[in-house]
Amino acid sequence: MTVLFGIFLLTLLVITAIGIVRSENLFAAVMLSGIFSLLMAANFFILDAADVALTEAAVGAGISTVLLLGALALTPMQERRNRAGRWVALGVVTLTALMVVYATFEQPRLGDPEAPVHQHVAPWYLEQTPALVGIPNVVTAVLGTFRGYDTLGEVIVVLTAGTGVLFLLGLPGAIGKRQREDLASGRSYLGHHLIPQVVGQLLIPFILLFALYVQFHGEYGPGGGFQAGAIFAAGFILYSLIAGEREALSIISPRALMALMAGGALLYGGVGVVCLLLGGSFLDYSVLASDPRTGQQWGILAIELGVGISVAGVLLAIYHAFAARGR
Amino acid sequence: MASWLDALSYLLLLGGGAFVLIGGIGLLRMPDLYTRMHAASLTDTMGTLLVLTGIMLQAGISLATIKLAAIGLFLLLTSPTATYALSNAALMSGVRPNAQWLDRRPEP
Amino acid sequence: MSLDAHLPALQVVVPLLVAPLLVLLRDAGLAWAGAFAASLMALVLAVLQVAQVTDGAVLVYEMGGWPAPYGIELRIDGFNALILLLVTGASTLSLLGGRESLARDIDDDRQPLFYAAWLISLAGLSGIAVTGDAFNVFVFMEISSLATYILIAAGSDRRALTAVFKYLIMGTIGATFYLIGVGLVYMMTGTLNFADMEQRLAEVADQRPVMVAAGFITVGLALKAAVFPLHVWLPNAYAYAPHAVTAYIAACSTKVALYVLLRFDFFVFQGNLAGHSAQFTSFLIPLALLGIVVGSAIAVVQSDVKRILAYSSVAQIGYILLGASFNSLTGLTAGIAHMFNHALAKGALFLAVAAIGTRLGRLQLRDIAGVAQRMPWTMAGLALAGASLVGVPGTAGFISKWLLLEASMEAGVIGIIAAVVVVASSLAAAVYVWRIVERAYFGSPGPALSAGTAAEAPWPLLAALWIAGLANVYFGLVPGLPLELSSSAAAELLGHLP
Amino acid sequence: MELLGLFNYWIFAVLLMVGFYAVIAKPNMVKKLLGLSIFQAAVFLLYITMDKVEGGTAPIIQPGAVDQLYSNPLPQVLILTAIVVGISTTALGLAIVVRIFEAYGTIEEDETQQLDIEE
Amino acid sequence: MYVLVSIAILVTMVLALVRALLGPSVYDRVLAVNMFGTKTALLIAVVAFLFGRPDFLDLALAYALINFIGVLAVLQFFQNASTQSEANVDEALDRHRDGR
Repeated sequence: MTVLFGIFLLTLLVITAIGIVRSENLFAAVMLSGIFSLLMAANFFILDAADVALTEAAVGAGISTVLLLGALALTPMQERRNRAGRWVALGVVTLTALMVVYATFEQPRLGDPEAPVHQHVAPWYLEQTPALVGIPNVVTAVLGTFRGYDTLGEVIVVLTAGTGVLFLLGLPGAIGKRQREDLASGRSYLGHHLIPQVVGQLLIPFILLFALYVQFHGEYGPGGGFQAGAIFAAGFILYSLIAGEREALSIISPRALMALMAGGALLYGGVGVVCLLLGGSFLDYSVLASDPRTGQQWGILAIELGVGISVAGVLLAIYHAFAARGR
Repeated sequence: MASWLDALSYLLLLGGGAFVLIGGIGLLRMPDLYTRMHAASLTDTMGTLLVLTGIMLQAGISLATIKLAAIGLFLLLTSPTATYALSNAALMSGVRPNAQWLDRRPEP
Repeated sequence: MSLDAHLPALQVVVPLLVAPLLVLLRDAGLAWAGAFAASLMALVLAVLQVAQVTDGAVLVYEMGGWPAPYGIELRIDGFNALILLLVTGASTLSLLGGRESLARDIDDDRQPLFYAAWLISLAGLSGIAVTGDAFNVFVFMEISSLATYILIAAGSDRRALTAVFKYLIMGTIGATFYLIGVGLVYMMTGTLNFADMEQRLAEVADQRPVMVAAGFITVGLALKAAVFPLHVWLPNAYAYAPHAVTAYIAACSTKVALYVLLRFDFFVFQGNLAGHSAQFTSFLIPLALLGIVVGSAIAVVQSDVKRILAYSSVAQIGYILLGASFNSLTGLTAGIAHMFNHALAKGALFLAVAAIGTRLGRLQLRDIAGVAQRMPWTMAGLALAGASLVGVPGTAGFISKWLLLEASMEAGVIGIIAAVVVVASSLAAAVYVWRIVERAYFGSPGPALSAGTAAEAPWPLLAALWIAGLANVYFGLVPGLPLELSSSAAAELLGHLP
Repeated sequence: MELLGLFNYWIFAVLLMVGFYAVIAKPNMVKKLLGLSIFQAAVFLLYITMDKVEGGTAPIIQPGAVDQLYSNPLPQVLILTAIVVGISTTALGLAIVVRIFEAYGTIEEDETQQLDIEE
Repeated sequence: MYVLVSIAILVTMVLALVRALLGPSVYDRVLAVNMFGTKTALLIAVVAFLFGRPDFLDLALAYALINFIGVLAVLQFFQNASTQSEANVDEALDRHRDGR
């Protein structure tokens, strides 16, 4: 049954992707990419990757569509028709795809428990996590401690993106010549409408609450710092959509956003350095408490918090950089 | 007791599925934006409500039910809002309802 | 554990954690100082590690205390240490020399962000160099790439933006190809650790997914390394980046991608895929040769100094690849030594260009006519580094080119063609370097120069230039260290052949 | 049914093709970025396909469940990281596109090249 | 029974996708995306029970909460963009007329 669902959803995915590429109206393409993300999340869910699905949901619904729209508001919306060089491109692309298809015939089938992927490292994680780390969500365990160094890298990638967008576009009140006061004051388009206002303001506390739940429930269920940070940012994006840029930037000032960006990464790195000073390796949380398992749990909690803070700060800062550019 | 609950939940699920499907067909087949919006809002409210209630009856009293209720509540809040904002924006930007049959009515 | 044992981790962690601090700063000067201090410290750490691995020792560090392959392992041998030295050295010298020109090109309030991005790219490149985990390479590759995009986009010309967009697209394609390759290898082996992969791959060797993975990884990394014909992003990116940034990335960023390419191909694939070494050779030698020929030829006819040197880089990447594709000890030693020597020469050249750019603001050949009268020290440094690029005896460039010729001679018919190409392209290098030098020394000063107030470059820039320039001479006369490291690296790589 | 087990990989190939085509054939920069994200999404699908185990469930250990099969946590972790990298790249790319539009007045790559040549 | 409902939802998703592809106006696409979002949330809720892992309802909850931010963002940015430049308004109207 699930296989059939999967095949159905994947086929829709391909149709959507072709639709994105073919549509000459960029706005329509962005809308279709929203659908693409929804389908992707549904597929991840069917393939038993709940954490990844939640990430895709948080990023796709809350962040990436909004960023694309923000950029589109600053650039032309219609793609110019151009057919030069499409046969060459089609050739290169077909070659690549044929190479991949050629490889597939000796690949393990979907869901094959004998596949090499399920033999070597993965069972060790599944078996040892309860004993070594003691949290139910193995994904969080691998993410937080076994491959915690990768996750530190992930936070730095996010921080770099934030740094880059602020460097390129500026952020009124912090980077660039514009001040917060230069932003068009007052109500935005949506601000003139009572129903979105009321419903939005009603929802924001729930979104933030849900973000906190995802943040701290990540050890027991799907979730974790990144997802929580993205949902948190989505909540504040909703606020600035209904209340206006300037008002939103006076709730969390631009400088505070930058402090969040850097602070999360520093918290993460700081935990690593503390481990190092206490005599373990970098990011070896087991030295944080007398019982290694408790130490691991504390460490994961702390670094997930760092991830959440940094991601929320960066995504919000990026959003404001785009949104404030147009006003 | 369990059997009639089951029966009720199946009925709700079936009804929900039907509403969802009918709304979907409406979204595709209706002649203009506003009628399509009407069809879509049907799936978003009635369909959602029925399906979620159907599942809730299956889940019994548990954390899942609370979550389902929350999902239902939020969906019921957000999708009409979105539809409202959308239709308002469409009307503002000059999209007129395609009400040809209205024009054909005799003048009062 | 003593702090000594943590060196591999600190190498990455120091710049990685200073960078967020810089984001918080408001003062441009302070940000520069912080970046410079962190970079200098990274250089010191690299030197300490070089000292530990010269005798063939391997430093291993388990991140988080988890043993490989379950955790991520850092491994440092001669090859990594050489790359580390190169990356940190290039960063430190470019920061030292670039302060003034960067301060002029970039608004004050943006400079902290810029220097943060600089340190992040340094951390990213060092991170690639120290890790022993295939996926970790991807993460740090993206860190360094994203940060490098920011650095290039800081160029004052609007063409920097289109150049960086092209780089972003091609770089991301490269990284994604790499990710596909790693995914396929992981699918067949169940592990991500290089050493572990090598062992487990033996069981599934010669299956199609592994072969396709080898293809994807090679192409992806070749894109990142700007191997001909995938170099199209490079010339504009180098030409329109801020001068100090050009000096930095030209010296090290493509080399790090080449390093991963060699490490992956030799460690993971060579021993396990039948005929892979032959394919590697037959695939890469033509590309390397074409790259050398085309790069040199285009460099000769360019009229912008930075573009001349950028196309020359395309040719030099060809040299490195050529050495590696001979699959022999001499060849690999030559290739790896050339990574180091070319970084020295190109870094020094771009520092000299930075000096001229800082004073003149324009870098067309006609603009620099007669500039040697105003900036004698700068031009002397440029000429010295240029000599090393050409391969004049007594400079570092000569050593690796000589080794390369030796390796070609060992390689039979194809080697003779290669030798001819290398010699011809060295002549071409002599031509384009001479065009710059001749114009600067003997050209009559144009109106811009005579009217302007061009004077000798600021002293930190001169100092950086001359440190790099003299290093060219030092390692040309006493080539012990780089040769020792590169021959141990070559032996290590070849040791993984069947 | 045997071949059906490969369907996911083929979809991966097709998505790869579609995204890659948009990246190299379309001159519009926003379209290129959209193509790039399809291209990356295809790779996510490849990894997540690997992690599925027949009869398994998401790797969150259920108390009391004995002999429960779990899907592989490692590819999920890798893809979490890769998704983050993807959105970061897209955001940075969009910022560059906005700046390009401000500097050139167009976001079609061939037109910017034309403007560069004329300069 | 869950299967039946999920099939109904899947079919509806196809219909919404077709609407999103056809357009013709911007608003039709937004409408289709919004509906697609709610249907995804619903599908995930149903499938979570089909799999017997009701703790994954979090995912549906996430969609229920943040899906409509996208729609509001469309209106916000699009409406702002159209007040800024007349061309965009004309463009949208033209497209709509063409679609008729």
